[in-house]
Amino acid sequence: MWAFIHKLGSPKWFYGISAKLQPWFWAAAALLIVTGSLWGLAFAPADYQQGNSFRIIYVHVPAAFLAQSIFIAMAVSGLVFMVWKIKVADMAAAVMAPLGAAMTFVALFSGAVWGVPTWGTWWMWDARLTSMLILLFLYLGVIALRGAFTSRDSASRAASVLAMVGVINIPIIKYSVDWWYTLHQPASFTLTSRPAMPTEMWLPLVIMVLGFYCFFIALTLMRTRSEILRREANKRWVQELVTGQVVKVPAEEAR
Amino acid sequence: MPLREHNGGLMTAVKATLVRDLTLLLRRRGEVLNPLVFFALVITLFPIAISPDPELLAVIAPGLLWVAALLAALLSLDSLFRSDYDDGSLEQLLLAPQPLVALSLAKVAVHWLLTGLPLALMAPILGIMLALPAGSYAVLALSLALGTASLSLIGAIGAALTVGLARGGVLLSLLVLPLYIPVLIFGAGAVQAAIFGEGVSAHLAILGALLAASLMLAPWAIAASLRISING
Amino acid sequence: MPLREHNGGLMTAVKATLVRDLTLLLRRRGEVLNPLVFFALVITLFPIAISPDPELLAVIAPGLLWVAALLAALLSLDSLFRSDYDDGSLEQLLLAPQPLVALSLAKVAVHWLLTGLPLALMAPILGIMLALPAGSYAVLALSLALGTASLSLIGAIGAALTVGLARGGVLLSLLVLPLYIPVLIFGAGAVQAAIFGEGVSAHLAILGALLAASLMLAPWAIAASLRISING
Amino acid sequence: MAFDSFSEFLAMGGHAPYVWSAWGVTALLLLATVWHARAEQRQLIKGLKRRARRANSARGNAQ
Amino acid sequence: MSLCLQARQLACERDDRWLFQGLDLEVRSGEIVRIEGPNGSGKTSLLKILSGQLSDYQGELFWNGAAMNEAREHFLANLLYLGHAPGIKSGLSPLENLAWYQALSGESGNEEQRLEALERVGLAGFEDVPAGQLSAGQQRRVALARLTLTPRALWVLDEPFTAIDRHGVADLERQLVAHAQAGGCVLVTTHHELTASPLLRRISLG
Amino acid sequence: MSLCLQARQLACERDDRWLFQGLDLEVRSGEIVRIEGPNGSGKTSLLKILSGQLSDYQGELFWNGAAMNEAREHFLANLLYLGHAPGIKSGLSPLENLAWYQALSGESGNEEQRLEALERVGLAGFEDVPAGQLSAGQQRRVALARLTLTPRALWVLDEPFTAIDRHGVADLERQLVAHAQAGGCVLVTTHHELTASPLLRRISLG
Ligand code: HEM
Ligand SMILES: Nc1ncnc2c1ncn2[C@@H]1O[C@H](COP(=O)(O)OP(=O)(O)OP(=O)(O)O)[C@@H](O)[C@H]1O
Ligand SMILES: Nc1ncnc2c1ncn2[C@@H]1O[C@H](COP(=O)(O)OP(=O)(O)OP(=O)(O)O)[C@@H](O)[C@H]1O
Ligand SMILES: [Mg+2]
Ligand SMILES: [Mg+2]
Repeated sequence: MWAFIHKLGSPKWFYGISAKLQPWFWAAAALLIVTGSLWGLAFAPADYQQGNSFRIIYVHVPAAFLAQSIFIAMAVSGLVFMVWKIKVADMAAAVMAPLGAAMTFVALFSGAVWGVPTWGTWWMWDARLTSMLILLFLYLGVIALRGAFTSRDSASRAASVLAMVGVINIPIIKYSVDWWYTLHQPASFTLTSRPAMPTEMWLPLVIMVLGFYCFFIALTLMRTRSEILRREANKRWVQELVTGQVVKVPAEEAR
Repeated sequence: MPLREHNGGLMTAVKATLVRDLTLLLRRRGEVLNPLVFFALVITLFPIAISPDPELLAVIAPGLLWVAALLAALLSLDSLFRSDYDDGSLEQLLLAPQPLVALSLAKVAVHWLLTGLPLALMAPILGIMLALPAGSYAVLALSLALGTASLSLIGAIGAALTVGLARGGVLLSLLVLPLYIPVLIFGAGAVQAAIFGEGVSAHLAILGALLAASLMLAPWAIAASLRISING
Repeated sequence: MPLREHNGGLMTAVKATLVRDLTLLLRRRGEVLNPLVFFALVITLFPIAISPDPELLAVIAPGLLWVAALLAALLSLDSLFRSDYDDGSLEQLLLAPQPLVALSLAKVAVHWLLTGLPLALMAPILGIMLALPAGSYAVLALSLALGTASLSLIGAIGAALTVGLARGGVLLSLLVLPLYIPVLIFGAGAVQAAIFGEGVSAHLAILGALLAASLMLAPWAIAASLRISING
Repeated sequence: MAFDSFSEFLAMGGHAPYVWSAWGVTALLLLATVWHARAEQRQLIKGLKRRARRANSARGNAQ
Repeated sequence: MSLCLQARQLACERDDRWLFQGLDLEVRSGEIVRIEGPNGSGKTSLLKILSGQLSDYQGELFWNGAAMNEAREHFLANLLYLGHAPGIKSGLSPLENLAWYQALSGESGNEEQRLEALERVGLAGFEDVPAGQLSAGQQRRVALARLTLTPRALWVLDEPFTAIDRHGVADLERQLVAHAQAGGCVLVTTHHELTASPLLRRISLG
Repeated sequence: MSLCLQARQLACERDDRWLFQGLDLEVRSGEIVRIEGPNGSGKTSLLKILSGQLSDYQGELFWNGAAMNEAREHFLANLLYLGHAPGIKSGLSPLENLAWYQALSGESGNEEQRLEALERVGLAGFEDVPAGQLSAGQQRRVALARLTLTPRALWVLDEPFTAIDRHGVADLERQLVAHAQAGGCVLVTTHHELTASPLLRRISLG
């Protein structure tokens, strides 16, 4: 177990193994997203109430799921980094944050756009919308904090602490906002009370969600590899890797 | 020269830290008043910017009071550890043979005593100016007293994380404000419930629970963050 | 070694100061965004603390937006001269053979460019979230662009006066907020006038006049205040 | 197929601006992240190579 | 009981540049160890690592034979560190500053001790002036008063002579030697030339 | 044309204590004037008064015979002051810091001059590192690079040797002498003993 964790912690090992895993995830992501998009955009039936505007769900929901999952993944990476001093975990956390913020933005934007035909307004202070907005701020905070430090080690540890504090707070925030919203009840629409969807509507949704998760994993692997190169630039194995001409197949070099 | 054993004295150190921070703040008498005056000023901005209509003001008063108090508490946080960092005493605090958790808790306690508590005591007066309906004043003060304690604890994490950074002030708000939202909801909720004549005990109980949770977790996060900031 | 005559080069110095401050702020990319995020965060606090009801929000939106923008501009002011003071470059700025008035005006210009202007551009988006009635968005942005310039100039006087003091942040707000009130009245007034379909040009003209007056007087006050702060 | 013609598909039953802007922004952001990640990797490797060359030549000069 | 601070294979990297690598170091009772090196050679970084303020390094630290992680509390109870910044609050008087430092180490002490310590560093008459109104050298002297006030075995001093005048420097040097002779131990960086002493040992960086 | 800074009957009071009283002082081209005195004797205060940063004093100042008030602009055009704080922005690289100082004096200068000045103070290779990541001594060296980069007749230096290593101190001393020989003038406080030179003159405070 220990040996495995420390092997996992070695940037060199990770660089190698991720090179092998990465193509599979990219392929899966492309396949799933293209299938899901075609199906969702062109083949799934229109909603009997919302008509075709409902097709926004196929980007809105995957983005919203991913936005929340990435924050948890980031906090877990932070914990792993703080407890076991595994640097790769922090590198992954560092590259996850911008993607998480982007996904939160996508969820917010698609939701806002969707609101115009369905609710007649871009925005309302619904519980889920509000907590999503706060999630965006949490992401921005983590990114800003990491960028504000000049020392990389301090930046990593500070961002980890903030991600962990934030992840403890997310359920609390969600609970309070929900509670607050049920207290006020100003609007007549809610996201939660939707009739069950027919299969040909939710199947493409499941495919899109899976596709987004694969995309997230693939991108994180790729950018973590870049981050490894950046941080380990003066390690011998990186220099060998670069001067040897076989940068394209680094798996063998890395071993 | 014999080596010393680590021989306690925690209470001495905590007490001295409390006294020191209290002296420092009270010596510059004006500074204790600053958050209060800021609170009052922000509250006066709203009628000017929105409308002097007392009926409208009464509706929005609980929210305005809570937001303004929250901002006042937030702004005074930036200096919680900064001057200690600048003159090197934070370094010394970290190298003291005493648990950093206890010492930093003492500093936070002083902060609450000299900002949160006065804000809570002053809020009813400003409530009068905003035409806050009678009967909610006690709840306003109580909810603020409980709530600002959590705010000080949570905010101190942010202050500790940003103490080494040049332009900490605004970054601190960015880190801390999202975490303040639960406290704000239940705090403002308590006052609104009092106005509508509903029961406030549930709100206050949750505020108490939030405070208990912050008291358990925040000091560790503060200590860890201070260690990080000293690191470079 | 021959003595130098004082030989102009004012433009060089002003330009270099502009470039220097811009570089410093843009280098820490996050920091330029901080006031914006603070603005957005404060705006988020109000519906949570008051009520999510769009009709109520629409009524109070102009005031809330203006107060929040004003606070965001205010908070970022504290750092305007502080880091220069701490590392000794302010001393050097004062000893430069160039008029301090021009150099400090350059610093204020950078501050407006990187806080006031972005705030003005972002306000309409937040206006949407507060259900601000259509048709007032352009006026909102314009009034903020004009108004924040005055705010930066007036605020810089306060920043210069408090730069030598340890716990400047809150004191600064205290000095500056009362001076902000005219700008706030006409700024929020312009947006409200636009909502009610009244003419906005009078309001905007007064905002312009306030800006002209600040431009004429504030730089001298800033320079004098900096001299006083260095003297301590 | 939920649509009878391509133009109908584009019109999205009158919801075109909403559907396409939401999908468009999503697609744009996804593609931009991929593009950014690739550019980042290329640039890094190029920088590392340049650095290695510089180090090599420095070592060569020293000998 | 004698003290011993050991470092094995210490290495510290800053901005892709090794400040030092494979540094072995042993400091024992009765020694004055002077860390030497030109500007930017890593003296301050080394002292921060040894005193546990900088964690971004490689290698191991031992205190009296035990790994530093485990012995940290005992180590801190015997350490007195003075860094580039003197750690003096400008709003408090020298007396109040010292009272806090005494309490931090768990003793409440008494006023007389503190007055005496201030007198020893030549600050008699300035006991109640806010420290912010003292000159650069006087502020450092307040910090130096801790050397006599809160006795610790291991002194780690980063440029303690900064801003101190000629008499002060001579006094301080004598104090360092006396501390080492009494069985204490001093780790110091300074660009000022220390007078030779059999207790003095040098370690060069960079 | 030679320069001349005069002070007549200068007196400065701090906290009901006279730091100095009735001080007459004249500084001319070709001199190195060292202000001496123990900690807290008022050296920094004197330099601040002379350079026009502290206005809480009694007495009169003259620049080349004219009252300081009237000659202030010409005085500033010929003054280079380095205080306790080095005036270096930690977010900017040494090159950028120097560029600003050059522009402040009204010249745009060029990159080569700046690179050369940095090399002279031993910072070759650190031109593009953010100054905040430099060591204490290296940061001061950036400030000292201004001495060659923006030539001024009158140098007012408050403890310029702080944090500078042995080689750096020797270099700087040579530079002071060369400046005086070239007809410039140096006003300096330091606790470090300057090597004797016919150009050196001492003024004792306290
Ligand atoms: C800015 C506006 C919006 C935001 C921030 C937002 C946010 C979210 C979030 C966070 C989720 C995931 C919930 C979960 O984790 O279970 C979600 C799901 C969903 N949203 Fe939105 N939403 C917005 C607007 C809309 C609109 C206008 C509609 C359509 C009327 C809509 C329909 C849905 C549906 C159907 C789901 C999936 C249902 C579920 O999983 O419970 N959303 N949204
Ligand atoms: N801001 C201030 N307010 C009040 N008194 C001050 C202030 N600054 C200095 N003093 C007083 O003036 C005296 C002289 O201070 P100054 O800094 O000029 O001394 P110095 O000769 O430069 O000493 P050092 O060698 O320590 O640098 C000090 O004793 C101090 O008490
Ligand atoms: N916070 C930091 N981040 C990155 N690099 C740093 C940091 N602090 C110092 N360094 C680098 O480490 C090197 C050594 O710095 P250090 O302060 O240990 O030197 P020093 O030997 O104490 O020098 P001095 O004699 O000038 O005090 C410097 O060259 C600097 O570039
Ligand atoms: Mg050092
Ligand atoms: Mg001095």
